[in-house]
This record gives sequence, C-alpha cells and structure tokens, in this order.
Amino acid sequence: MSVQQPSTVEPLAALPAQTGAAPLPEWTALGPVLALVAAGLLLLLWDTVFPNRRTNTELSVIAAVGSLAALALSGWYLAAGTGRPATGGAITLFAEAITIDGLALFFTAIVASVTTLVVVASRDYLTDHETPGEFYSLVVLAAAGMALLASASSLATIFVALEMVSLPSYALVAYLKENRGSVEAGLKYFLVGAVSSAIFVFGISLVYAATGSLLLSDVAAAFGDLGDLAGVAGVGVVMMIAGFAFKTASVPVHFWAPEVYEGAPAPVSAFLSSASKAAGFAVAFRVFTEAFHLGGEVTAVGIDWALVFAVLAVVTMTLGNFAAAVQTEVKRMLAYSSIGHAGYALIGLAAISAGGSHNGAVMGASMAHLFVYGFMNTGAFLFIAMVERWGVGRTFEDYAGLGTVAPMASVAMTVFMFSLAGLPPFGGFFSKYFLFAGAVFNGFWWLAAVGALNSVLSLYYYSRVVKAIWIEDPTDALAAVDSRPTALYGAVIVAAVATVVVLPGFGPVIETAEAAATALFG
Amino acid sequence: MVDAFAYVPAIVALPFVSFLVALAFGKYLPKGGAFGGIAATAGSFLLSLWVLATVAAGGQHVETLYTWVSTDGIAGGIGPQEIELTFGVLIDPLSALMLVIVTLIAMLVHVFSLGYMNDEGEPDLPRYYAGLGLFTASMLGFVVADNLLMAFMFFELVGLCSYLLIGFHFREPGPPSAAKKAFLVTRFGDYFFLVGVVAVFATFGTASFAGSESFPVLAEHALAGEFDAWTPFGLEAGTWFTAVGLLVLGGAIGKSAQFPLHTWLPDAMEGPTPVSALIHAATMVAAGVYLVARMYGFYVLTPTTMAIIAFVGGFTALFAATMGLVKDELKQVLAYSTISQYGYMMLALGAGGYVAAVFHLMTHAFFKALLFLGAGAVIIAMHHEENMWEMGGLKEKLPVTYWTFLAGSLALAGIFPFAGFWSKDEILYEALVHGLNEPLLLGAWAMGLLAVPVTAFYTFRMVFLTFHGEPRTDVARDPHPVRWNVKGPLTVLGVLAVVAGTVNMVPVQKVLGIEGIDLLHLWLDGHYGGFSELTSHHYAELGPYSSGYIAGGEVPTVLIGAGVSLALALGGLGLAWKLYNVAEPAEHTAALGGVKTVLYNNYYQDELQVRLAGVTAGVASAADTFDQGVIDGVVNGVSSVSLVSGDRIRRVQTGVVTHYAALLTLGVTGLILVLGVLGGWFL
Amino acid sequence: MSDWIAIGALAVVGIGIPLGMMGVSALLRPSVPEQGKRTIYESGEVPTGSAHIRFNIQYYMVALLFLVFDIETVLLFPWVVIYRPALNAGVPMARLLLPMLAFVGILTVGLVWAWRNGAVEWMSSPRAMRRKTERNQP
Amino acid sequence: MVAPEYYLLLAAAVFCIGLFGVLTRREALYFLMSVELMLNAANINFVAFSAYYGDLTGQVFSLFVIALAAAEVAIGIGIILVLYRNFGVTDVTVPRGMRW
Repeated sequence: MSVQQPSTVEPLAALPAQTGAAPLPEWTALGPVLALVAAGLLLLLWDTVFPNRRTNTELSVIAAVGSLAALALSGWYLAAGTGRPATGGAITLFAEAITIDGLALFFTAIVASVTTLVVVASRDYLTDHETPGEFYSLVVLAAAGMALLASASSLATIFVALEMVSLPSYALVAYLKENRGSVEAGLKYFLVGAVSSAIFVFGISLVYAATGSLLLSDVAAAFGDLGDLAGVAGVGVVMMIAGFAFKTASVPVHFWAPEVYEGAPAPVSAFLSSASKAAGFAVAFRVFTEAFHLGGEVTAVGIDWALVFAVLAVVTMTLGNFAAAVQTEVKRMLAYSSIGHAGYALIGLAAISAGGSHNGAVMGASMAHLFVYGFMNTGAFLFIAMVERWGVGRTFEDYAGLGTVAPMASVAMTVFMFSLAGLPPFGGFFSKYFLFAGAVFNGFWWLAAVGALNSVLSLYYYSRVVKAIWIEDPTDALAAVDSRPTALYGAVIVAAVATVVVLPGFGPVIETAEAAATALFG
Repeated sequence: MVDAFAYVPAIVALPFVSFLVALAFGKYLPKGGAFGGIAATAGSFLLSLWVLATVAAGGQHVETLYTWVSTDGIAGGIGPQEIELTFGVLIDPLSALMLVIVTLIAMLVHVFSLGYMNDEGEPDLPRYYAGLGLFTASMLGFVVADNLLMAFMFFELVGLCSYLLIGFHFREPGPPSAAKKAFLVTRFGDYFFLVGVVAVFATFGTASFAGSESFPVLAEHALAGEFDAWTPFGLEAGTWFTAVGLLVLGGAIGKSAQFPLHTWLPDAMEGPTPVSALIHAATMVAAGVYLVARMYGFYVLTPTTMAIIAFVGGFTALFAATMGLVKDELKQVLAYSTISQYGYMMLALGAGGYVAAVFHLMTHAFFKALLFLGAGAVIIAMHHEENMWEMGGLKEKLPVTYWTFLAGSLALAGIFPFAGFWSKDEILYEALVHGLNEPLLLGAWAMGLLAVPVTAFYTFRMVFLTFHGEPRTDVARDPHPVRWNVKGPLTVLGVLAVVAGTVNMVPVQKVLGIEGIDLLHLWLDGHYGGFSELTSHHYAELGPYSSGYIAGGEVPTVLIGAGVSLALALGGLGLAWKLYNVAEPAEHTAALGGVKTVLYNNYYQDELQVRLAGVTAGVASAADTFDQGVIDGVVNGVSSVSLVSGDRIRRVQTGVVTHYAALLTLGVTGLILVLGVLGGWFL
Repeated sequence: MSDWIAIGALAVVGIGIPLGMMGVSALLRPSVPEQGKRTIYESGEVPTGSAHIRFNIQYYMVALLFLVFDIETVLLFPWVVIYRPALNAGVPMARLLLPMLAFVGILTVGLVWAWRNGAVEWMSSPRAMRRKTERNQP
Repeated sequence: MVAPEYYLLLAAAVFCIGLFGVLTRREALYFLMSVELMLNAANINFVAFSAYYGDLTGQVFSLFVIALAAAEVAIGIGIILVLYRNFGVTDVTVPRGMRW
C-alpha cells in the first residue's frame, strides 16, 4: 500500500527524454509494466463487450500489441540508459518499493518478448476454444506480474508480485478443463506453489522479525549487525531461497516442473519455463545482491550464500540433465532440460566471490543466458504446441520424419535443440560460453567444468530430437499434419531467427546485461 | 593490381554457396548438384593457387573481418584486459599451402563422387553434395582462421559435417552409430579444446595466431618475464602454459584420431568412400595436426607438451600399424594406416620437426586420398564388396586403378623415391637427431621406426590380396568397369604421389650439398613471404631440442637413417611378397602350419613365419581388444552409467504430489540444518 | 514472567471448566444407549440420504465474487487509516483519491467481466431441470 | 510486554502444524486449510514484530497476505473443482498420470 511520498525527488535526469525538451515524469519508468496491465484490462473489456466472439484474433492482437509496447518501452529505456549509474542511478518509486534499473528493464524485455511469442502462437493453439478471453488476460497480467517482480525492491512488493505471477499461472496450467493432464498439472502446480509461497512468506516474516523492515536497502543495513537474531534471519533466507527455487524450478523445489511443463498447454509451458523462470531469477539476483550481501565483503549470517547456490546449481543441472536423458516424451524431456538450464543460470548466483572482479560479468552472463534461453526454449515449446495441434503424438518415435512434412518448422526446431545444447553457431553457445568463462575467471573452475560436462550429456538427448525429425523414416501418423497454422509458424520462425540473430547481436546483449549486473554490485 | 588476399573469404564462401545451392535446389539440378560443387571447389582451388603465388612473391596477410563482441569499456568485462572476439583471415605460407591441398583434394573428391555416387545410383544426392560443400567450407574456414576461437568454431563445424556425412546411409544400422561415435568422441576432445580456448583468453586476453600481440608471442614474452600473464592459483607461467597446451591438444587428439581417442576413425569407414578420402586426407583428421602446427609457436615453449605430443604420436603410429595387420577389409586397413600416419605427423611436431610434419601432412594428403579413391574404385568394381579375401587378380582388369594404387602404396610404405619416403624419412631423421639428447623422444623415434616395416607389410598385403594372384570370386573375375570420373582423379593423385617428394629433398641436399632444393623448408621459413614469428627457424630457436648426430656427423646420420628405414620398409614389403604375392594366399598360409615333412630350411622358415605371425597377431589382437574393450567400454560405460543414474533420478518423480511436498520439506529442512550448523545459528 | 502466570491461569481455567463439566455430568448421568439418540437431528423428521451432497456450482461462483469485495475491503483498510492524516498533512485530495479509485476501477473491470460472462446468472442445474420436468409429467 | 521469542515460537508451531497437515492430508480441502495455517503463521510474525518495532509495514503486509491467501484459495477451489470433474475424487494423491 503505497501512498506516494510528497516527492523530494532528485532531478529526473535518468529518464529517456533527457535528450529531448522535457524529461518524462518519473512514474513513466514503470511504463512497460503499465503497458502490460493496460493490455490485460483491455482484454477483459474486449471480452466484456464481445463475450461470445468465436474468433480470438483480436484478442491475440491486443495482447501482442501490449507486450510489444512493453518490449519497445523497455528496449528504449535500456538504450537510453535509464536507471544506469551514468544517468543518475536507479529510479525508485513508491517509497523504494519499486526500483527501475538495468536489471529490471533487461528482464522486462525478456518477459515481454516471450509473452509476445506466446500470445501470437496461442491464436492458433486456442482456435475453436470457447473462452479464449480469459486466457489472454491471464497471460498478459501474469507477464505484468513478472515485470513488476523484476522491479520490486521491497519484500512486500516481491511477494505480491510473486503471487501476481503464480495465481494466473495456476489457472493457465489447468486451462484445458477437459484434459486430465492439464488438470493434474494444474493441481500439482497449485499445491506445490501454495506450499512454497507459504514457506516463502514465512521466510519473509522471519527476515522482517530480524531486521524490522521489508525494504531491501534497510534489510541490507540491518544484516550488518544482527546479534542474536542472526539465526532467525538465516532460516528466513533459506526459506526465501525455497520460494525462488520454486519460481525458477531449481532444486529442492523443482518437483512440480516436469509434470507441469508436460501437462500444461504447450504455450503455457513455454511461458512458464522461459518468462516465469527469468522473473524468478531477476528477483533472486536483486534480493541476494541488494539485501543479503552476495558478493559483498560482509558475509550475512555467517554463510557464504554463493557456495549454497553453487551446490544447488550443480545438483540442479545434473539432476535435470540426467533425468532428461532417459525420457521418452519430447515435452517432458524439455521440461527436465528446463531444470538443467535453471542450474546453468544459477551459476550467475553461485560463481560470485566476495569482492570478486568478475561478479558483474558472471551475473550478466547468466542474464544473457536467460535472454537467449527465452527465445530458444519458447521456440522449442511452441514447436511442440504445433505438433500437439496436429495431433501427431508425444514421444520421440512419433516425431520421426517430421522434417519431411514440415521442413521450415523442423529447421527451426533443429536450431533450438542445437542452441539449447550449446553448439557453436547458435546463441546458446555464446551465453553458455560467457557464463562458464565468467565462472572460470572468478575462480570457480569446478562449476564451469560440471556445467561443461552436463552440456556434453545434454547434447545426447537434444540430438535425439534432431535425429527423429530428420533422420528417421516418417510414420503414418504424419498424415495428421494437414494444416499450416500461420501465427504459430510465425512465432516459431521468429524465435528461431532471434536465436540465430543473437550471434552477431550478442555484443549489445552481453554488454547491457553485464552493465546491469555490475551496477548491482556497485 | 588486384590483391589476391581480398579474395580469401571467397575461397571459404564458394563451397558454402555450393552447399546452399545443393541444399535448396539440388533436387532440380542435374547430378544432384555435383557440378555446382565441382565448380565451387575448382574456383576455390584456382583462388588458392593465386594466393599461393602471391605468398611466394613475398606476400602475407592478416585481417580482421568482423568483430562480433567487444568488451571495450565495460567495467568488470571478461578477462584480464579488454577482449575482442573476431573473425579474420591469416594467410601465411602454412595456410596458403594448406588451402591448396584442401581445395585440390576436395575438387578431386567431388569429381570422383560423380563416379562413386551418381553412377551407382545412390539416393539423396543433394544432401550428399550439400554435406561435402559445407564440409569443405568449414575446413577452409578453419585453415584461414586468424584466431583460436574462430578456429574452434570451424573445428566444431567440421565435426558436425563429418557426423552428417559419415551417417549418410542412415537407413542402415552401422552408419548412424558410427556417425554418433565420431561426433561424440571428437567432441569429447573438443571440450578440452573449448576449456583451452577460454584459458587462452583468460591468460593472454587474445587468441590471435599472428602479430606482435598474438598469444604465442605473448607467451614467449611471459616466459621471458616481459609480459604479465594471468595464471590461476598462482601457478608458474610455464606450468600453466603446459596445461593450456594440453587442453587444446585434447581437441587435436580427438580430431586427428590419436591414441586414446582414435576409436571413432575405423568406424567412420561406414561413410561413403569419397567422404572417407576427404576426411582422412584433407579435412577432419588433418585439422588436428594443422591446429598444432598453426599454434606451434606456443607449443615449442613447453617441453613437456612437446614430449607428450611426440610420445603419443610415436605410440599411435606403431599401435595403429599393428592393428592394421589383421584387418580383412580394404577400407579398414586404410583407416588404421591413417591413424598411424597422423601419429607420424604428431611425432614430427613433438620432435621439433615442424617442416617435416607439414611435409608429411602434404604428401600424406595426396597419397592417402589416392588410396581411398583407389579403394573406392575397387569397391565400385567389386559391387560394394570390401573384403580383400573376396578379391584378387584385379591387376589386369583395372590397370589404371592398379598402377595408381601401387604408387600410393609405395608412397605409404615409404619406398624410395615416392613421396612418402621423403617425408617419413625426414620425420624419423628429426626425431633421431633431437632424440639423441632426449631419452623419451628416442623412445618415440624407436616406435616410429618399428612402425615402418609393419606399415610396408600391411600395405602390400593389401595390394597383393586385392590386385595380385588369381581372382577368388566370380565378381573379382568380372569386375564392374570404372569411368573417366574415377580414373581422372586417380591419375592426378598418382602423379602427385610419385613426385610430391621432390619439393623437399633434404637428404639429397645434405648428402650432395646442392643448395636450394629444400623448397618446403625455404617456403615455411618465410623465405618467400610470411610472418617472422611464424617461421620454422623461429620455432627452432624457441624449441627445447638440440641436435645430436651418430657416426660422426650430419651426412652419415642422414644416410644411415634413410638406409635403415628404407631397409625396414623393403623388409616389410618382402615379407608381404613372400606370404601373399601368390595365386592362393590363404591356402598357402594354412598349409604352412600343417605340413610336417618338408625340408629343414623351409621348415625353419615356416616355423619362424608362423611364430612371427602368431606373435604379431597376438599383439595386434591384444591391441584390438584394448581398443574395442577398454576404450569403447569406457565410452559405453560412461553413457550407460549416465542413463542408469538418470533413470534412478527420475524415479524420485513418483507423480504423487504429497511426496513432492515431503521431499520439498526435507530439502529445505536439510538446507536449514546444514547451513545452521555451518553458520552457527542455533548456538 | 508475571504476565505469563496470568495467561497460564487463564488457560488452566479455560480448559478446566469444560473438562470439569463433562466429567461431572459423565459421573452423574445414567447411561442408556439407544439408537434414536445417535441419529442426526432433523427437526423431528426421519433423515434421508447422506449429508454429503453436491452443491450447485453457482454457490461457488457467488462466493468467489464475494471474495472480490472481501479483498477490496481488506486492501482498502490501510488506505483508510492513512487518509485522514495525509489530508491534514496537506496532500491534495486528488492525489489521495486517485490510487484508491484506480484500485476500485480495476476491480470493477473484473466484476463487470465476470458478470457479463454469466458468473452471476442463476441458471438451474441440469439435475434441478430434470427433476422439474419429471415432476411435471404425470 | 511479551518477549518476541515467544511469538517466533508460536508462529513456528503454527507453521509446523500447517506443514504437518500438508504432508499428511490427502484431501484437497484439508491441504488448502493447512496452507492457510502456514500463511497465518507468517502473519503472526508480521503483526507481532510490527508492534515490536513500532513499524506499521508489517501489519499492512499481513493484510496483503490475507488477501492473497483468499485469492489463492479461490483459484485452488477452482482447480479442485475441475479435479473432481475429471477424476471424480478430491484426493490429491490420485492424479498421477504423469511421472518419471
């Protein structure tokens, strides 16, 4: 609840229009979030006015326009340097409950791009569905929650934003009400999510009990000297890790992920495994650097949290990759691979050493990896959405020979698989390369080595898909491939192009990410 | 004047365009896109010749074409200093020579493929020619790379293409698994390479091969104390450079099929024979050796790495040669000989014989391409029968193939004056003169020398079984004729296999004292054009070795070395002649063991032969067992352990949501307990 | 610790009284077990069927809409608390009202949407319809 | 004034009771109720330490938590409803079509 403080604010030099005549008012820094919220409400209004429309093209367009607006705004702000130290530092709103800086804008951009792909693809996935209006508004509002999560800098806003993401996600996963898989997934997601958000909020309450504030900056100040309450704060931090682990599908709260990604409608799986995961990492990055002294000289409550994350990262990536290697269904394989990638991204929190010179580089590389992952993983799940729509089947065998009937999409899928595995010509290679390199420079050889070994293993199961698509002989089931869903195709191709275009465009991405992450440690 | 170097990117781009064309329009083109590939590689070949001529006229070239990541100005950027990741080209004598070799072989393989693939009515030709184009383009990109990262990326592309081409006949059971094995085994090495690339960046902040800011030069300065290189854990610069060198060597060992990562290569024979020729002679396998030669200035700084390279090379040369003895299939014999010959090149590099290694790389490219294409011709003639025991007597039926194959075999066996003799002799000479002061190197030399008769033996066993004697099957009595597109490439390569040795007749020069006939030495020494830090005498100055001579001087050493290796080669040849150059070689061998009432001398000979055969067969089969059992066992074991443990891990996922809640609670509780104890929260 | 003695005493008394009453009555009363005493009290009617019946989903929808207003009230509460002091401190009225109006506005959008999509239309359940038609047929 | 440790203990006790319920109950509604207990354990902390520090944020936040808990239950019951329609039970351990 934030009544705005009568502002005694610094000059607004940090906003983009500084180059123009009049600077934008400060609240416009929230523009991307507001664009998503406005799109969500507009979707509801549209559905109110035309509740019985059978077509969902208009809804899809509204949602896409909203998310593209959010993407454009965040891109513009990023380009203009909003919230960077060079332009006056981070912009704080609502009594510091919200901070707009490079990190927030970067992750907002990831979320907005994934949302765009997902809503466009959903037009064909949900065609002839009865009530598509709620689907789109839930997706866009959840995206708004994710963008808010990336900018939240008070534990209160973090929890509210987290629930803003979770609650629509539960409904989205169980969206196919007649489909037992979808319902089962929704139930599991909801139950595990409810338990972990209860654990998370209890953790917040313990941190609050120890520090007396919910603002990250105050928490950081209080963590310097906790006295007897160090234990309380420590337990609280661990419980908060559980909450982040739930959002990012990391050990020990990853159990929901395989079932949910498998059972949910494929666009929702794409949305959750890319955008939701990225938002979870955004908030974890911010909380641990700003409040819990990760990478600082002070070790909060006597624990080197980086080491904790290192252990979690190793366990997460190993578990995800090993389990993915033995799956028979492509979607479930991708679900486990998503856990594996959460492990890679965790390196951004793990390979941090106190006062390390490359802390910003590692975390920035992790952010860049999440960026690339946003495209390649969303694309892969959308390909599966297309296959689901054709009704081809779910296992590797069912995918045999898809390359003969849908060559364009199969090329795109090949790009996604090789990029996910980290083969050189694609975006996934660079992000992984920078990530491992950063870890090495910060002295975490073993972490990079485990990551590299896992990548070797991952190549095995990703190449199974490629092999099935291109090399194996087509089966009769492919007769079902009768249509060319335009929007879905478009989204898959755009994602593939983005995965490849990241190759020459990787410079700006990694630079932005590293600058944003370095500012956190500054 | 038009600058040849401006067209260097076109050398790489032309095969790539042919790849795209074959991929997109191959279906509509005559011959499945073959002519496009031939035209593209011919164009590349001509351009390469022009580049070679320009270098010969005193040119050299290094240029950054594209910078895709620059950490300029970012606080806390990766690495000790600012890093730029770039694509560029480096043209010096080495890469110019390699360009010509690769494009020539690629062109000939394209032509040959007309006979091997098109005339035989193989399906999916566009895919085949697209693969060949991409393969060639990747290798050329690798050759001209001016930095290690770019080299790594094209190295990986080469691996990917080999996967696609080895698995070309994917509908049969063998090729896909062979392709997978090739890909996985080489990638295993590549991961070391990748870590090595990162380490090079970390240490020097650059990965360029050439220039005063290149990493070999910086390493040289670092060892001299003039440059402060970053090292982990405060290691000594020399120790750390050794580690980095070994990491990168991992990639080279994988690609060049050196022990213990050689297992993929024999399996890779499952690919179409022209592809085997391309892989073995000019592209994939050569990539490893070329990589070591390319960054030789770095390797010569670390004696340990050099010794390891030499020893691995010598061991591989002998080990693979013994295994070649017992193979029944034509291409299998050639596969093991390839491993063995690349072992020689590694031996040369490790022994400080930079020129010798490049020399052998060149001659081997010619004669091994010749042998593979010859084998391809035989296979066409034999209606895709590869077992040598089913052949015999093809000499009269396939004269062109026979004579060219014979030239290649003589070169492979190292018989004077064929190309292989000169290069192999120079390798052994370098290893010997440097090894006289280095016991380890001397051991490597001894293994290399022992491999000489073995090589000659299996080579001529192959020749005799295939071409001599009486035809053993109906097919061999009436082979399928081959056309110009097979004979043409064979003839070109046959001539090269005979004469290529003349570019570097060092022994002649040393013995007779004629100056200026060691063209390759002068070439690689920057005599015509090139970079001063990439010349052979610069490497020799940096290198850890000094020369020693036997029998009182250089000339006797040259003569003795050449004489011994020639004698050994002839010995091996002679043994093969005795055993297999008869009408019915199999029966002859079988009879030896059973006949008791023969003359004493004969008895003695036969006994020796049988015993020798028994011993070598034992060694060979033991090596084979090791190969199949241990190496493959480890690879298979690791993958099955992974899969089994993956299966265990997924069993945790019971599908019951309350179990998840319980596990989640356990996990968080465990974390709290462990961290609480560590952090002293509960005190 | 004196606070705790009082709390403890309260707890003892609070638990003791009902336990004591139950104990005393158990000691005093005669024990005559009888079937009629065990049945569910249904105002003298003989109970039929199970107590577990399915309710119409409409109840759930209404309850859910109630929840919207429930949340609204809870979240408006802090705003109400701060309204007067902020007004006295000279914050302009518009600035105080705007966040609240935006909040209520968003809720209204949701409510209108739910309304329009038929959440509050009291449709008869299929079962009730069937029963009705069965009853109407002779 | 009651010492703050006791609030922590009380909250921890309530939290553990809720957790126990989560781990042992198979009925979906009990599961939900147990989660509510866990959430309210956090609320106890917020309110208690809000008073302890004289800082209103905690109390306000506890209202937020209550509201969010209500919203969560609304979604949860909706999911349980479709669970019942598809599986005919409200036992959370029954749906196990996807595993491994």
